[in-house]
Amino acid sequence: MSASAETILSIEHVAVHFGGLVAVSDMTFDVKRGEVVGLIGPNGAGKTTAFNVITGFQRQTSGEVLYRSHRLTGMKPHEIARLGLVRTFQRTSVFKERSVFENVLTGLHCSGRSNLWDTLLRSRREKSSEHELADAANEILRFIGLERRAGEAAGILPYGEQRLIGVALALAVKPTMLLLDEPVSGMNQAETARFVKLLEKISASGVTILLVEHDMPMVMQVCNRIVVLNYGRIIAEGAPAEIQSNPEVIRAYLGQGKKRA
Amino acid sequence: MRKLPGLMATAVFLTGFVVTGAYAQETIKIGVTQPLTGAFAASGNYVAQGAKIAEEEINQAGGVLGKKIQLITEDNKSNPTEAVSTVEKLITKDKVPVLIGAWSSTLTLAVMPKLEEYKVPMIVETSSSGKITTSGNPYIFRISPTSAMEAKAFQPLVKKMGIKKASFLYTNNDFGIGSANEYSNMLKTNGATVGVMETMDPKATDFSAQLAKIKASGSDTLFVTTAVEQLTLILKQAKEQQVKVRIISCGGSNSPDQLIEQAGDAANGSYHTAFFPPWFPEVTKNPEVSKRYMAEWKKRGHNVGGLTEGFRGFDGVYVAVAGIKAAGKAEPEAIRAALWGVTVKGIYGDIHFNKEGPAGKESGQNVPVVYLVTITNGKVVKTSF
Amino acid sequence: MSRYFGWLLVAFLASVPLWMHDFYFLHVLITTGIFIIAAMSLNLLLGYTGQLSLGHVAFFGIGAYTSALVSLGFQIHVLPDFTIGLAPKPAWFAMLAAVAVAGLTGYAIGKLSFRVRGAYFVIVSISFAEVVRLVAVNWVELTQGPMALNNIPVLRLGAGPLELSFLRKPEFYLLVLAVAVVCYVVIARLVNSRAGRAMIALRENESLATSVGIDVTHYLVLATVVSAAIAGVAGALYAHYIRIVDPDIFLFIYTVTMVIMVITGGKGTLAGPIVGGALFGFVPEILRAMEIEPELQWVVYGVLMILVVYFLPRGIVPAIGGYFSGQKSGGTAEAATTAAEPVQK
Amino acid sequence: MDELFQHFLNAIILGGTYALLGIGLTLIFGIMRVVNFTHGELYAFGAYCMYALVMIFHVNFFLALALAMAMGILMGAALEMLLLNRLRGADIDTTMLVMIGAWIVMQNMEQFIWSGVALSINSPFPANPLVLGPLSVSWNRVYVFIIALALIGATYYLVNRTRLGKAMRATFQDRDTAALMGIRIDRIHTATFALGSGLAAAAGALLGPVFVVTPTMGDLAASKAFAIVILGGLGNITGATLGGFILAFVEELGAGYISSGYRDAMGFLLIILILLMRPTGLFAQKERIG
Repeated sequence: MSASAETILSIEHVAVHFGGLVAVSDMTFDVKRGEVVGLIGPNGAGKTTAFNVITGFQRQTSGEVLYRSHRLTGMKPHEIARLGLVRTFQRTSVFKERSVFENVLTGLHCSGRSNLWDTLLRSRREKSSEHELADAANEILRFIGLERRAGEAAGILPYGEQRLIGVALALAVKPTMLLLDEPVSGMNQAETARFVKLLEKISASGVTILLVEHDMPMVMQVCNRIVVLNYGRIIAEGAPAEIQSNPEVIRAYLGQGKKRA
Repeated sequence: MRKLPGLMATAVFLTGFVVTGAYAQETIKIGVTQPLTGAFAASGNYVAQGAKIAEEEINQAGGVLGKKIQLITEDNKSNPTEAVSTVEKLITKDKVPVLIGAWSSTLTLAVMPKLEEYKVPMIVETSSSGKITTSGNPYIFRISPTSAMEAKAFQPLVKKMGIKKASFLYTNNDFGIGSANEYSNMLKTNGATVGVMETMDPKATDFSAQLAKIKASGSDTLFVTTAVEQLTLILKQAKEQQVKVRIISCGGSNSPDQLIEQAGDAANGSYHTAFFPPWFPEVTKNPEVSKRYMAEWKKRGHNVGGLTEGFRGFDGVYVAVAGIKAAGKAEPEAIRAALWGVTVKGIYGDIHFNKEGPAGKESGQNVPVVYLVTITNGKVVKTSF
Repeated sequence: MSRYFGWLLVAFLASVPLWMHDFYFLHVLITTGIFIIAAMSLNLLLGYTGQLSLGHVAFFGIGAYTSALVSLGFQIHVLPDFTIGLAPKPAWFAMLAAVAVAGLTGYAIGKLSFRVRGAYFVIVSISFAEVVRLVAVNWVELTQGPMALNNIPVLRLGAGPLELSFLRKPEFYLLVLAVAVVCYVVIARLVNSRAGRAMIALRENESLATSVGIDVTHYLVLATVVSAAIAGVAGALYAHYIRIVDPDIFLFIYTVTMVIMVITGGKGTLAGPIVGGALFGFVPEILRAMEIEPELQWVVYGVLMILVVYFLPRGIVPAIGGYFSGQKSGGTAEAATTAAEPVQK
Repeated sequence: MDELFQHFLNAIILGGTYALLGIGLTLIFGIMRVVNFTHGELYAFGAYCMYALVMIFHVNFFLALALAMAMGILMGAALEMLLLNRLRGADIDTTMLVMIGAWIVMQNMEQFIWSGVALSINSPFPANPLVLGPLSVSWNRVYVFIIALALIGATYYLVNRTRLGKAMRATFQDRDTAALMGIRIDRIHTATFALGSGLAAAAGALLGPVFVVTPTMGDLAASKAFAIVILGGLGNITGATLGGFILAFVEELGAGYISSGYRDAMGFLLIILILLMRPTGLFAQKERIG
């Protein structure tokens, strides 16, 4: 994480208004390649809105989002995902009626090489492509530690494992940067610990990570930088140690930060 | 496992047929396909009721060829596909040698290819589209008049009634369009001009827009072609919008009785073509037949408004039976051949068939009498000029 | 496993004309078959992409009209003094044209109407069908309006002594069966492919699907095109079997029939439309045979619909064991065992 | 010129009834997310009730209207409790299928009971129209228009000013929260469906005497209602009201100056255009995505 590392994502003066209310106001921060950045703040601070803007699910009112020198404004979510900027969702988000294996296969969509005619004519390309995808899916499942669940319907798995499938889906897109929205919420200690390991493994594989999380110990443990949002604006930014001792952050979390943005 | 449902359905289906198959063999079957449900249900049921009357009369008189006749009436649901299915069933299941049907021209046109395929003749009792007898189907024998005939019959009245400029309001189906075209051409050749030609959906209930347009066109006469329900509304709404034109309804399925009852005041002064005038049966070609039919109809408590529809089925059955009798056997080809020879004293007049359509594949077409009646203070009267 | 059942069923069905000489029965099989094909096409949209199209009959009708018009030929005024016309073409060519035109319409409609979803899409699709019907009614010069296009030629293949004519029921029945099998295979391959996974993904969770890079609209349009093309084939078969086409072909009740077939059989399953189709193809015939009042036949029909929804909400096929469903995880077992290097390194 | 004014007058009169047809349907969709295919049959039901009351039991014409509406409400409540209540949470096409089934059953029961023959209801209004210079309109139509507006107004009041209305709107906004707030969702649903049905029946009872009563009369009414609802935006009462008038004007002028053959297509063409430009309908408030 040397300071010289290139900036991969930069949020520039982004603001989001829903009619009257301000969800995010003038947000500006960068993420450098290889970093693990935490985006924290009390409920309704605008964290998820920020995610939605970055990944194209929500159009910002003003400001710019740049990802590896691409202007993301106006791009569709699937186009952004194809740039390698991939997100997970807050609530458990899997294709419930499909097997875990199929979930990951679906995630591998963009890696497929076959077109409609290959499919209809069962061409050689179709078969080889499908086989590659199957292999890749198994690799990811093993990487995530769900290979034993491959055949089961995703919807019936325990909560924690469904969150893992969410991550597996994201990994399947071969991301260069991962946006995790409260990945460990609702996980127990053991699950969280396991997830932290996984996170480190992913980070080690060269994927940049931006995560929104309420579980402070976890955030402090995995992040090398933290951005604090309150009432839609950034109130602090820095290394975990600094953030923990930042009076304004403490006030915000104690719910005294009454001053309106 | 996967073919099970199919097989089950098949089984039930076949047993289903055992039910119908279990008929007495000593009857001669006549197939009737009519719209008993859906848009044309009202008329279709009247025709079926008329046919039933004829069936029982004939059987009381000892039937034909020493056998009783048996009508097998199928509901074509006012829907062409269903019409085809009914004919398929009547011919291949019930093995009827002759058919009666199928009310509207679309339904009749739909079943015509099947008649050719199985070589079974059909008596067409209502349909008015010229196409039916001109498209070269030798199994068609139509007793109802075409729109063209009706228009032709009307010809002398154009001058007598002093029609200068006429507008048209008609349903955008075969019945309405066919009639409007024939009448408008007829009028043009008789020195009258045509104002506006307005169409309406057969289901429509509000004609304010069309009527406003017709009013503005300054026509003296309005020809309307549709079923009685819409005619009722048009008479009412024309009065409401003060469209002061002479309204003449064409197509002969307009039941003036129902108009008087439902349009009341608004019906006064309107003219209607009719193929059977139950108000003065004495003028028909065979008054005794007409009166007999009417008496029985009333005895059964059928809706009087339906008299002008029911007779079609009544005549249809008599013609079919005459064909069977002349053929000497209940076989389709024989009946088809024999039908060319028959003359039936019916309510449509003395029914016999002239050749129409391409040589070698002619269809049979009867030339019935067309009447024009008018409603004056709640009564139907003969128009006399 | 289920595949063998499938071919067994096909073999059995193909044998029907040999032992069943009841033409009316064949007629019912043919019309049912045609509607099963239409239902299969609807299932691709409703079952796999989760979009309920209540205007599906429009594609069916467009197929029928195209096939009829191309095989009959036509002449229309584009401008008062400029006409374009088409000389009659052979029926097989007309049927291919029908597929193409229906497919293109599907493309246009898909592009336009998938800006809306759910109930809005439902109503757009109804409106679309209604507009098409009214055009068919009013554009008399082309469609003959309500006077209908009749004397539609019979489908003939080959020529001279080896000409194969599809006038008689057994031949036409086999034709319908063949087409049905082809359409089934096309759909089966599609839904079990990468494209199919994308379709199912957007049915199950649209935003999750986009988040993994799936272009949702693209696959909705693709599904609509294929679906419309297949519906078009069904329509073309209808045109050359009934041999008359009139605006009533756009009746809402036909769409309803297709939807019932799909949902009762089990939407999103390959066998569903076939089972549902077989059931609701025969129900009216059984009722007819029972000789109860026509209105009451309809009443029974409606009640049956309601009961099926209550007692088999997910459809018959899933109820009798979902393992014929197109989304079976068949590949998983053996694929999961094949070893390979981890990607993330 | 007179023709144009007559078209306008017709459109306004027609618009009132269209709006009445629309709001019932939009209410049910908005709050219950049910595409109610029985709407047209409830319209027919109202008309048949009116016929039975006025022509058979000789009940006072105006009293009969109230009774017909009441019967519509009961019918609606019955339908909801019998068919929809246990289907809550089911996806939209399942409920739709059930409603289509109910539609088929009701329509054919009507034909079975009353036969396909059209029936007409005598109204106490003078047969001679109300004449305004070159324009004219039947008294019966004027009466229908006034009552329609009154009913629409009443519905507004009920939805916006009463506790029931508040609960309805809460359910419309967010059913889960509403449930948490202790609102009995199933009660609200029954009430909503009953109300919507009552309005449809009232429309039928009002228009029965103007038109004729047939088993298939509901189909056209339903298709108009759908057009109106989508024009106004699903679940938007104001939208449906305006949509009713817009549809009436488009039809009337379209038929008058373009082609009467396409009269009934106008509405649907309009829908397609509007949805392409503004997918949530003319008057719908923009919805949030994501």
